[in-house]
Amino acid sequence: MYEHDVIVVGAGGAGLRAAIAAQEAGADVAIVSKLHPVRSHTGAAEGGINAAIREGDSWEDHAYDTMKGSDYLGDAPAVEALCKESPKETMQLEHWGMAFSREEDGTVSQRPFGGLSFPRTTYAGAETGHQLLHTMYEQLVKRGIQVYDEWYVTRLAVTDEADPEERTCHGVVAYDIQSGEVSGFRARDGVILATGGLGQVYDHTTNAVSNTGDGVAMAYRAGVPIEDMEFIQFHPTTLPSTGVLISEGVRGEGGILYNEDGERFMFEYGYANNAGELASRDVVSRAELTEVNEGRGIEDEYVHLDMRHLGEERILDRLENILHLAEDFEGVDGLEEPMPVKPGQHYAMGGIETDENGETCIDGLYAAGECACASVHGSNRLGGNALPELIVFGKRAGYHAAGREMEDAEIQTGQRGEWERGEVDTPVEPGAVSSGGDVVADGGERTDGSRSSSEPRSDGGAAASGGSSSLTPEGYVERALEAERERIEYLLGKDEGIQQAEIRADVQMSMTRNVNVFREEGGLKQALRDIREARERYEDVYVADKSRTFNTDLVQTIEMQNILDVAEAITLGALARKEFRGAHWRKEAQERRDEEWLKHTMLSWNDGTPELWYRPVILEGESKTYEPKVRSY
Amino acid sequence: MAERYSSFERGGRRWLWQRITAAFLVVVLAFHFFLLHFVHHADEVTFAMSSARMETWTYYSLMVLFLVTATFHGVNGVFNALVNQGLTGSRKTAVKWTLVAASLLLVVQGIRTANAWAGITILPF
Amino acid sequence: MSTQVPEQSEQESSAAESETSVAQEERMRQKRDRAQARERQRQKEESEISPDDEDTYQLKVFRYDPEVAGKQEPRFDDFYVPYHKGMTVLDALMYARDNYDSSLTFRHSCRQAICGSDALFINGRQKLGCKTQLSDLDEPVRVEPLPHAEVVKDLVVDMEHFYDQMHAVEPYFQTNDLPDDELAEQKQSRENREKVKMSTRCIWCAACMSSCNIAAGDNEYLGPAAINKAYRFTMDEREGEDIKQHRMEILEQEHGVWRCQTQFSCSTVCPKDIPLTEHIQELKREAVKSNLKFW
Amino acid sequence: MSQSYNRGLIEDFGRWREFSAGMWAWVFHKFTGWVLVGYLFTHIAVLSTALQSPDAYTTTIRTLESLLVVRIMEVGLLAVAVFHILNGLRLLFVDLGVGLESQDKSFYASLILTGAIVVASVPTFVAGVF
Ligand SMILES: Cc1cc2nc3c(=O)[nH]c(=O)nc-3n(C[C@H](O)[C@H](O)[C@H](O)COP(=O)(O)OP(=O)(O)OC[C@H]3O[C@@H](n4cnc5c(N)ncnc54)[C@H](O)[C@@H]3O)c2cc1C
Ligand code: HEM
Ligand code: SF4
Ligand code: F3S
Ligand code: FES
Repeated sequence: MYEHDVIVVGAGGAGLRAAIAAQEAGADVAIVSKLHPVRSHTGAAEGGINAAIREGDSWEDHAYDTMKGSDYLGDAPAVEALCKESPKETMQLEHWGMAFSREEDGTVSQRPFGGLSFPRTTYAGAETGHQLLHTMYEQLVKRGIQVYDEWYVTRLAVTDEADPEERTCHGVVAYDIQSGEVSGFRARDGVILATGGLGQVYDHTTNAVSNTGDGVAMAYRAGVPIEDMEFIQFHPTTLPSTGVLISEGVRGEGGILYNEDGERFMFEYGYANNAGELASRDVVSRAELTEVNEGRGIEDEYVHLDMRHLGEERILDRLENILHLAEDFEGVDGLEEPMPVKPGQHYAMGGIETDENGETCIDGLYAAGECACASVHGSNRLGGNALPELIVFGKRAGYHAAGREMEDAEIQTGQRGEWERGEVDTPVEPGAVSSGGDVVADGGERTDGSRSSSEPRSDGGAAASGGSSSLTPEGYVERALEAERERIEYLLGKDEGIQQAEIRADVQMSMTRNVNVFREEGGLKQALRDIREARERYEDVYVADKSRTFNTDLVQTIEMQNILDVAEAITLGALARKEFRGAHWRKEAQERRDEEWLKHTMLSWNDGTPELWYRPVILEGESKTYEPKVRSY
Repeated sequence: MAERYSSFERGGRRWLWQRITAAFLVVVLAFHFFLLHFVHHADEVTFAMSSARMETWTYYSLMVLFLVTATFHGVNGVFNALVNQGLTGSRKTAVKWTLVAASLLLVVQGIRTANAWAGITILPF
Repeated sequence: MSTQVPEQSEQESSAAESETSVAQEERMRQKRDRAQARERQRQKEESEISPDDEDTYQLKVFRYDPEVAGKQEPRFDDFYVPYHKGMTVLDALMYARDNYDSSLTFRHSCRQAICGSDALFINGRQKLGCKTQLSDLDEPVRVEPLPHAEVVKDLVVDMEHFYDQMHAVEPYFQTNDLPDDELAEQKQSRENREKVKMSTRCIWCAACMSSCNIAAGDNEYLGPAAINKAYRFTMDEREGEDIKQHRMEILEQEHGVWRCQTQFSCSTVCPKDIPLTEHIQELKREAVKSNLKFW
Repeated sequence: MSQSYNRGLIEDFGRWREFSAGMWAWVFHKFTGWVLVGYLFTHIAVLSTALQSPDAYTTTIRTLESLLVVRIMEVGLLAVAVFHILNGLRLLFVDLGVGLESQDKSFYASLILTGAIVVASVPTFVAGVF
């Protein structure tokens, strides 16, 4: 077993910042990550970091924009923390040498971004995320912080009190992908989850293949409520075969969208008679999908984004990188032919419920970055607000986990008696499958060793059973380790069954078909049925590759379970929320309904039977209250 | 980290000299070739002719300089190549001194020849 | 930009209604037919993909596994993958893994040439799988792990050595004159940022290191990527002269810049088009210059 | 890592088919450099016959020059020297940071130029041997 004060799971922007902060606060910290840090998906971010650093700008304005962009579903304490600290954290990056783009006078450059009242998006060319990730990794090397790279964290070691709020996290269990070793990692002071996005729930996403929502699913199964999962941002112009993002710049410069019949559908079919192609992301995404659904898509899949009329000179001058992207990843020459595009999953606003200090309701368990939901983005994230989230909340979580004094959080985490219970009418039972037999693949097992699946189970051995609370912290890690070993042995020992790739493809397709930018009751219910069926099939999953060396088949099989839990949570939230807010659109209710829905959708795993409840939004800021207004620009 | 590399050698000087000698050699080697194969044909070479040239003070010093630079350039090149191929430790030291000895021998022998042509006898060999 | 402006939702629904015409139904029927045809096609492809199919690509993939009988001796496996426009080598590998052999192992993550995990040896060249269009390659497409690195399994190589070299050049910013105000930036001229720009683009894919014969022969040679990393800081005007001197000392050691024999393979294969040889050469000149000062 | 497969020497040197221009230039430059040092030593050895007696020198040179093999070897030497010079110049420019983008073209140019010069000088070199 390995032992450290603080264990950070994940090495993207959030994880790296958390580790640096924890070390600054005096902790012995280690990062455990399934990818080498520089491979993290933070590197893909292009646009920039929002920070109010200039004269004429203020954090208050940034907070106002963020709250408005969130469609009033952000929690003010978190939003204000983000906007207040972003300038300092952005400058910290600069002081660490990050290669920002520069103005004539040598100061860092900023540019305008959608939804911002001031050009405050601080950038480094079209590769801000890459620069940010590498700059922070450099600091990690400088400080000699230990990294266990290519170690896949599979489970949290959490105590098993009946009420999640009383549980404590003592560490994690991880699998060394290179050697096949399964080992416990005891965290004396805290575990910080920074596992990033969950795009792989969909079959078409701008996210990396490794963004499978592991952190969200692990925390969820360990008892932490997950928040606002239905809010998924879709980007309207991604390349069909890979999901590579074609920036808004093309439409900004005058690029036009056409359907199969060569019609400029944004106008011809009246999706946005004024703004046309430049309407907001969700409007354009829905328009594109309507075209495809009504049979006017090209190959029934995508539409065309044409920039040829801009002329070679202008394209080469302003959009050169787009030409390369289309050529390298789609085999299309943007000067000669229109580029195929379709909407793709881009960002998850929801995630692990945390307060503004990054702490979850489980003692010693923290989360930061895209996997967390302190709620700064509410129902819709503004471009350029995710990177500041990584550095602000990564740092807070790091300090907090390492034991530094923090101001008391205003956001209360955990399920409290007074909060509204939710109800949603599902066609099938959500949650763990309770078929009989020796199935460990789908979750944990009882801590007392019994495997009667009719009883509730949970990951992390969190079932309420007497006696085990007497275990030492190491004991909990040891127990989780045993359970994990057993699961891995089981998966490797099984000689036939179904393979994860098949289930994965089916779930991804169903999610893209049914829980996409268009959401209507029938589709959502279909998705739940599909997920249920996938869960049942997953009971029979096996790993064909029996090798202990670099077994990616095994890793993907374990990821698959996380995809299932996360996909279901997204769908449940989407089915429950009958309104149109931010990125979430419901056919049955196409307007925002503040009287009823100004609240966070919360989901607790509840040992295998998901429970829906709601937490009110906090709109009272430090010195003002953010009154919901019509979100128009 | 950088500790692994704490014992560095300033290879820069030899690198620079290799370039400087190369630049010098371009000119002289071309001249040499041209003179002895095109102006005078090699098969017409006789002691007398060589001797006549060597007696010119400038030609003599040019040829000696040519010899020294070519030797340095060639031997240093060989040594670098061997080091790049992973020659280290005591073998490296051995090779180094062998090469130095060989070069000295070559230069001395070359100068003696030149002296013979030029009719210089002040040198002890 | 709005989600709340009422006209918009009306527009959407009215657009949908007026379209529910006969023509629309016909379209939908055609669409279903096409979908079915595609599905049939897909099944057909899966059941009877043969070497001579027009629309398939033949991949010859290096296989090795230290633990699995039959794979301990390296071999090449053939995979026939149905082609679609825009398909990359990585797509083809993923297809082969998901449909034919789940034990086919390779690193990959971003699919967009930014994470640097899938540098492979494709038809004799170091390339990123995700950035290489199948249509640009001759068949059969030979895919091997990076040369000059130890193979862990199939296409996965051990990267430790590469990381060690990267870490050996003190790859982090060091400066003595940060502004006192934590909210003020340390200024840098545009020209200077432009100068280091290309060098900051490295994604640690190790393609360059794998292509360099010198690095293959001398395991301690820092290698083009690490030297480029050092270049990124050495040339950054925000680091002071004394630090630059310190960096030059690291670069000048026996296995540093002098080892480079200007073979140019590194610059040729770098997927981020970093002019590596140029950077190395510039550092050699810097080293000579700084040495001349002390002569 | 305990188990890994080292593809060994073949891996390191068996890839010549996949070499690019810069690598060939490097190989040729090495080869020609070594030949030139080798020649330098032999050259001085031959010339030192002058130390015995003027006549010994003249006869040695005359005999050698009358042999066809020697003439052919001289042509070879010229080729080697010319390539080394031209590519050496190319490398000097590379060291100065000039023309790095066209390094492959300048290598091909060195090759072609070497060929041309050598062919052009064959008559001069073999003159009088037949
Ligand atoms: C194409 C694209 C462009 C974007 N552009 C912008 C932009 O311009 N501005 C902006 O603000 N935001 C942008 N975003 C959003 C932003 O980049 C992401 O939200 C953010 O980078 C996420 O960072 P992270 O640290 O939370 O996660 P990631 O960077 O995804 O890192 C996750 C880490 O967790 C590790 N991990 C995951 N699961 C496990 C496990 N089970 N065990 C161990 N380790 C695990 C991974 O190895 C990885 O190191 C963009 C996103 C995309 C996809
Ligand atoms: C006439 C002009 C010459 C030029 C321009 C020239 C140029 C060069 C250069 C630039 C190098 C360095 C290559 C490197 O380190 O990357 C080199 C190497 C070398 N040169 Fe020359 N050279 C010339 C003549 C000679 C002569 C006359 C000899 C023989 C005595 C010679 C022998 C060598 C050798 C042995 C090497 C080392 C090759 C290796 O790396 O293995 N060169 N030359
Ligand atoms: S320098 Fe280029 S080839 Fe080398 S590791 Fe960096 S990106 Fe890859
Ligand atoms: S390939 Fe190697 S020799 Fe130098 S130019 Fe590149 S490092
Ligand atoms: S998959 Fe990330 S670089 Fe190719």
